Amino acid sequence: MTEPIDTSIYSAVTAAIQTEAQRILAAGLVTAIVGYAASRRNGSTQPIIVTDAAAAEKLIFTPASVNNLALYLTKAKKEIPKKGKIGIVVKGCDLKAIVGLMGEAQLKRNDLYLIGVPCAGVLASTVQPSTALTADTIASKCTECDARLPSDCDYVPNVQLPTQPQLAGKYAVEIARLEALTPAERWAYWKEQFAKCIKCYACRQVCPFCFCEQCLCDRNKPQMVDTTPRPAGNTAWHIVRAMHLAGRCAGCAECERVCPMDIPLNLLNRKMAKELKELYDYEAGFEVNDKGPLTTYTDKDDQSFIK
Amino acid sequence: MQKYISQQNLTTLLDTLIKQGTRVVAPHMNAGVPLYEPIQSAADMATGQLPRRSAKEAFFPVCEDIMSYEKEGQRISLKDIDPARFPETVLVGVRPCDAAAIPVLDEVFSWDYKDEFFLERRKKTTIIGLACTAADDACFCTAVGLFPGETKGSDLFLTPLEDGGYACESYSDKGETLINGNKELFAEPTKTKALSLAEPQTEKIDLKKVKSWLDEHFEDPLWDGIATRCVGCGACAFVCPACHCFDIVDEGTEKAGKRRKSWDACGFWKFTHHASGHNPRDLQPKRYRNRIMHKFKYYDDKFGQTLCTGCGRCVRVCPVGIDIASIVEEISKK
Amino acid sequence: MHPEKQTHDFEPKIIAFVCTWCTYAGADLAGTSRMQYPANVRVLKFPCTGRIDPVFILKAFQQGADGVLVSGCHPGDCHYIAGNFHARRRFAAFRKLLEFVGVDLNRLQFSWVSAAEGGKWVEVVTDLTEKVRAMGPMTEFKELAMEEQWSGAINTPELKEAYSQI
Amino acid sequence: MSRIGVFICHCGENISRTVDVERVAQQVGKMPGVAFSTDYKYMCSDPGQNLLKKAIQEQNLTHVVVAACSPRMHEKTFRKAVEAAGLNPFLCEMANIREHCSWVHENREEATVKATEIVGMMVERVKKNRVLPTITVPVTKRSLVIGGGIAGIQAALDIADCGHEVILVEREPSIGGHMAQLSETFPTLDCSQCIMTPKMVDVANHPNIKLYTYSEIELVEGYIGNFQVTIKKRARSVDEDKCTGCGVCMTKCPQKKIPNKFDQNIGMRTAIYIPFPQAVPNTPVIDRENCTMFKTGKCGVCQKVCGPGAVDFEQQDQLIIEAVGAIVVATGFDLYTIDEKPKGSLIKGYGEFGHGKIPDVIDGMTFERLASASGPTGGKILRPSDGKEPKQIVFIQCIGSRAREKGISYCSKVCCMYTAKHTMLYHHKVHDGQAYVFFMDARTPGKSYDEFWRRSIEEEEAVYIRGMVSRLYQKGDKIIVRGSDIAVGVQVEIEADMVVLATAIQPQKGADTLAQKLGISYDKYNFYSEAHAKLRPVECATAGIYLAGACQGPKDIPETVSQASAAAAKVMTLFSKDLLEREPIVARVKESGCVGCFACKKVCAYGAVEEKEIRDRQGNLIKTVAFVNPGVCAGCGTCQATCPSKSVELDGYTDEQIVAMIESL
Repeated sequence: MTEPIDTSIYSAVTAAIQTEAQRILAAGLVTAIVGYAASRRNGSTQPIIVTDAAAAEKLIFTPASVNNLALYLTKAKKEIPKKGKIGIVVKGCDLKAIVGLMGEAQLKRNDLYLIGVPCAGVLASTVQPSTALTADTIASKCTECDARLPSDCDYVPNVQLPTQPQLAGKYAVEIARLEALTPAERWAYWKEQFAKCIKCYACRQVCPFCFCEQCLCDRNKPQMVDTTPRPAGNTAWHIVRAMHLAGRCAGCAECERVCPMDIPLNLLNRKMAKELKELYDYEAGFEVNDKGPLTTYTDKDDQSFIK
Repeated sequence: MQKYISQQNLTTLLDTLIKQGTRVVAPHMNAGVPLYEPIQSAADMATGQLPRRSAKEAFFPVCEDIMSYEKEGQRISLKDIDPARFPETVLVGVRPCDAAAIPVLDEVFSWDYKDEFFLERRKKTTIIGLACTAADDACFCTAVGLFPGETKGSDLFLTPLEDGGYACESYSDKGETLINGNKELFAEPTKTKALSLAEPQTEKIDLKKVKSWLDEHFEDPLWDGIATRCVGCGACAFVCPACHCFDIVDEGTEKAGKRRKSWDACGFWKFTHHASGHNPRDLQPKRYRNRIMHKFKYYDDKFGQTLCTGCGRCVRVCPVGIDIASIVEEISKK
Repeated sequence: MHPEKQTHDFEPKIIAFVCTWCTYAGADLAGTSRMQYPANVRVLKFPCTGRIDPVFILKAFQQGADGVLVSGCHPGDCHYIAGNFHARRRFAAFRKLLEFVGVDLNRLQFSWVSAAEGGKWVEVVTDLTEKVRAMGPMTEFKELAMEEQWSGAINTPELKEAYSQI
Repeated sequence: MSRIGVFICHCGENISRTVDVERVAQQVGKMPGVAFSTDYKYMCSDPGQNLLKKAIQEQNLTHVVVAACSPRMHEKTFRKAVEAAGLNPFLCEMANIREHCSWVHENREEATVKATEIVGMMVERVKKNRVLPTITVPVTKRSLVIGGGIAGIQAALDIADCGHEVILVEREPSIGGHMAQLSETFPTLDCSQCIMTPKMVDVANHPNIKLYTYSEIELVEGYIGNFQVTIKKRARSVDEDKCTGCGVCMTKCPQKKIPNKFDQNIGMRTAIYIPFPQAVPNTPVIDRENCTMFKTGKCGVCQKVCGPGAVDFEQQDQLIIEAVGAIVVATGFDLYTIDEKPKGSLIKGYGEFGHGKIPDVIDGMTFERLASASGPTGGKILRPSDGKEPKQIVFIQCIGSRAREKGISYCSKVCCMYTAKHTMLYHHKVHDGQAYVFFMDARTPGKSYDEFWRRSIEEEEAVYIRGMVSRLYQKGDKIIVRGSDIAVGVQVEIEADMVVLATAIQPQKGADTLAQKLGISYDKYNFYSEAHAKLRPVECATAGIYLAGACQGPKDIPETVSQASAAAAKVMTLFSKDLLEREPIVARVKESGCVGCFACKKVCAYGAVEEKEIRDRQGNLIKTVAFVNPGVCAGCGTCQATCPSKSVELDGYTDEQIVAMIESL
């Protein structure tokens, strides 16, 4: 199935972003805008921080605009001066992360100017950036997207989202497949995946929720997780990572996209999201929650697993 | 020495080596990812794609033990790893950009301190290079002075021919030994045409000019411009055939454990973090600057070589699309 | 006076993380009541189950535990008002994660044992020990600890011996 | 490098019978860091402790592990001994090889191996122990007492007599509470007001007591030793400083038909009123809901007749902030209202008994007012419906109490005794009347209680019927009461003139709201929870807050007074030192790592986590981090398990200590 996906609105979106960016920068409404710009490789984009209205024309939106730029708003990115209001180009999935960050006291809505993008989907990390968007080349997260149109933004280009072909949810299918296996088979699967890990920490570094100044895994008193890229330490790292994101992860799948070893990291996050939805009816969304599912409780919570 | 080896005989050669107990490392698919890995049969070799990690790990492993300790009572006993145990290895199907990096690494690992872990593996490994017939737009070997048929670093170099066989040329004693030990598998060179090599993707860059600009521009607005978006992961360094920084950590318990050496990357904030808490490279632009400086200036200063072979892996894996080829090109035009 | 040790092929290592107010006290009660249970369990005392980080469970398995027990106050009995409620959610999530990566949850037991339930402590510890004994050793993490990336691996006789001991 | 001393106790034979203690000592002696290892018959004995102290000094020990019984038994003992030898007490740990080993295993080999591992685990742990200085918190030696009933009054007087200032806050216009409403008290039948009012006067005159009546708690901030309490003093509309208490305003007030809550609404009062003649303070209050002036803007009679000009229609509610070091909660009880089910309440009504529908079905407190010499009937027992003297009276016990199907499972404790008292009072006042009591059990533990109860049957001729009433209805001017006498096994029907229901005791309305302001816990009925049912019955789990009286559970007067004095004693213990010492097992934030996500704050049940701004020398905000107030932190460590970057750490249970233990195994 190579059903094409209509991304014709992206040129109008690009034009609208440029116009709006120019306007708000010129009017001094924002000090900088984080967006996407073209880069050398054919069809590729890269994050850009625009501070000058004249440079607003560099901003684009294409199926290769894969990054979750929310990362650049967090404390983890000390290099970006967080002075004044900052504009940011966000897809629905990115916006969920921003909303999550607000719930964790990392961002304030008033410090942001949100330029929402009506999104028909972006490319998978496994294909060249110049590839056309189809049901095959689309990122897995986009097959399960419920947030194509971000809400409560300061600006959203006025374009009509094209109707999408029905796509099978890739994570749901894969999670179901793994759940049907025996524990030993699942262990074997993950062992093979985690063995590839080289601890480059790209997964951590791009995660908007990994905003800790010092990661638990970078501390050595005590050494909670072995730092060396050996199967044991790799497995521990990925378990700890998934647990720390449980109830926080907004589903942008950046961890999985950037993994140079193609480890399906977002599967772990999706699995946890699925469980937390079933247990506590919690889902990442567009509404700021004061407390996440693992920082609150009720006296009626499930305890069927406790003797 | 120039020879010809058919596809069939190459397979026989590798299988024979494996049977004899030589470790054969070749591009191989692992859970969907091409990696240089030991193969159990020549049929497992998959040369179609550039392996995701470079061939450096055959000499400079992702992680290796260098010592172990045990505490009993008030005594601590230490045990060294014996490099004599490293196996004889044939590294086959190595891309020119990967093979060319190995002699570059020789310089640093045999400089004032002789790294026995690297050198012992180097001594026991024969590298069979393979000319490159497929490139993508991340590739830039031609920009740094190499080309898809580059033989630097290879003990034996294979050029694929139209008949499926290979033109084969040895560039070292190790290469000759391999041919001589398996004479029946090698034939005299043929007139068969070679497959066309990969298209160059980039113009050659004047690396001297780049270096001289770097000599003068430790402080420059360029660094902030490039690297504010760098996220500080180690992906670029880890997939690089030439990056060779490592970390040493002790892992284990109070009673027993191991001292391990593993890859490190200058992009990590912890890389230059002092015990005092001070960090001379406190922000990402300073760290990224080090990456460029090390590759195109410091290494050149010390060893007269450039620490980049243009394999393009860092371009492909960078989460935020940082493209070293464009940066170096931009510097060369300054 | 000293009964013979029952011989088993395999003696599992059980690590228990318990809160000081309920389960630790319950285990004390089992002691003062001279109840008997298998000697496989090692108890780590915490102020509250709320203090127990999932990483500790992971660490215990990595350290060679064949079974892990986490036990605290019954809901509503928490000395610290709600620590066990937070723990309940945290572990409900964590066990799902472990299950997904292939850990057999039969090796991980959670329980509420009050200071008055010396008998329940004995029952929980005995059951887990017997269950894990029947399952055999937890080899997954131990094997993992021996594994190397291929490039760093050396097949030494010591390593072979270590493997055979798992 | 640590020099650890390990002391293995035989505990007589309790440990050594199953554990080879000498072998353990020998094995442990080989562990890295152990400098000294020995075994001894009784480590907790004086010679044992001296052995420990001597070894610390002679061997220059840096840490100590005592392998003996449960730390719950002797941790304090050994930490004290270690401190006496000059080490920080928190550098001593106990390895529990008795309750967790020698007593639960019979096989000597197994037990010895296990004991060695337990000790080894504690050896690794103790290496990571840090010197923990005792936490000291300054104490404001003033206390707040919430509730001016007998419990609050007693606690306030005891504390004030000890020389400390007390802020006494009462919601009603007068102190006195329920005890002031009672006629006589069991088991001595002395007049409640006669013993109560002198205490009320003592409160009014006490130089150390600051009384706020008609006031409520608005906000409580701070922690033990350092609370800031905001009190809302509702507008009385009468200036307390000017009013002389002459009462002219009340006699002239045209609104005279307002049901008086103090008299259970069977007596009437004026709109400007004091609830009862002996009220303290003797300053009237204007009930603004019923005052003509407030309703229509026309009247003002009281203002006109007031000589000193104390009436002030313009008076506003006032917010007053008081700093106190301790709080006694004595908010008392309320009676179960049987005819309605309050919204959100788990308690069902008792509509079948006609309370609120049949006028002559009353509750026990109403009976008290009828029997009271100063009550609305002048002490005569007269039915509310027609003022006739009831000749047949039925008392029904356990209305609400012990009725699981109605949502209350507890016993209200006082009803058996006050019903017995009611039958006596009735018999004394209506000589030809007959009292019947339906009861389930008679619960009369207490000094002279059972004798009192028997007297009601044997001398005062009350007829006790064991059984519950099944049906009750009005027939003419009689109330037909049907029930079963399960002792005899017959159906009983009584034509009663009046029925008195011994309704259950419940916490005051709004007890839960107050608990939330105070940060104390309460049970499903809203009774406040004590820190420990047996050993800390007057303390809340929240440090610095104490409980007195029926707010914690049903109680009679002597018990309430005892608990109030006990709470006062706790307050005085706290006030006996200038600095409060707390066990240093509290969480600390490592500010360098904290990113201010405040997950810790979200999970802290004590409100111990605050936000703290970090600024550079120029005053620019660098970041906002978490700060744990050591005075409030209870030491559960939930924050640390929740903190993603482990930037908050519970002293005494650090990750390093715990990981060291796991890794030792």
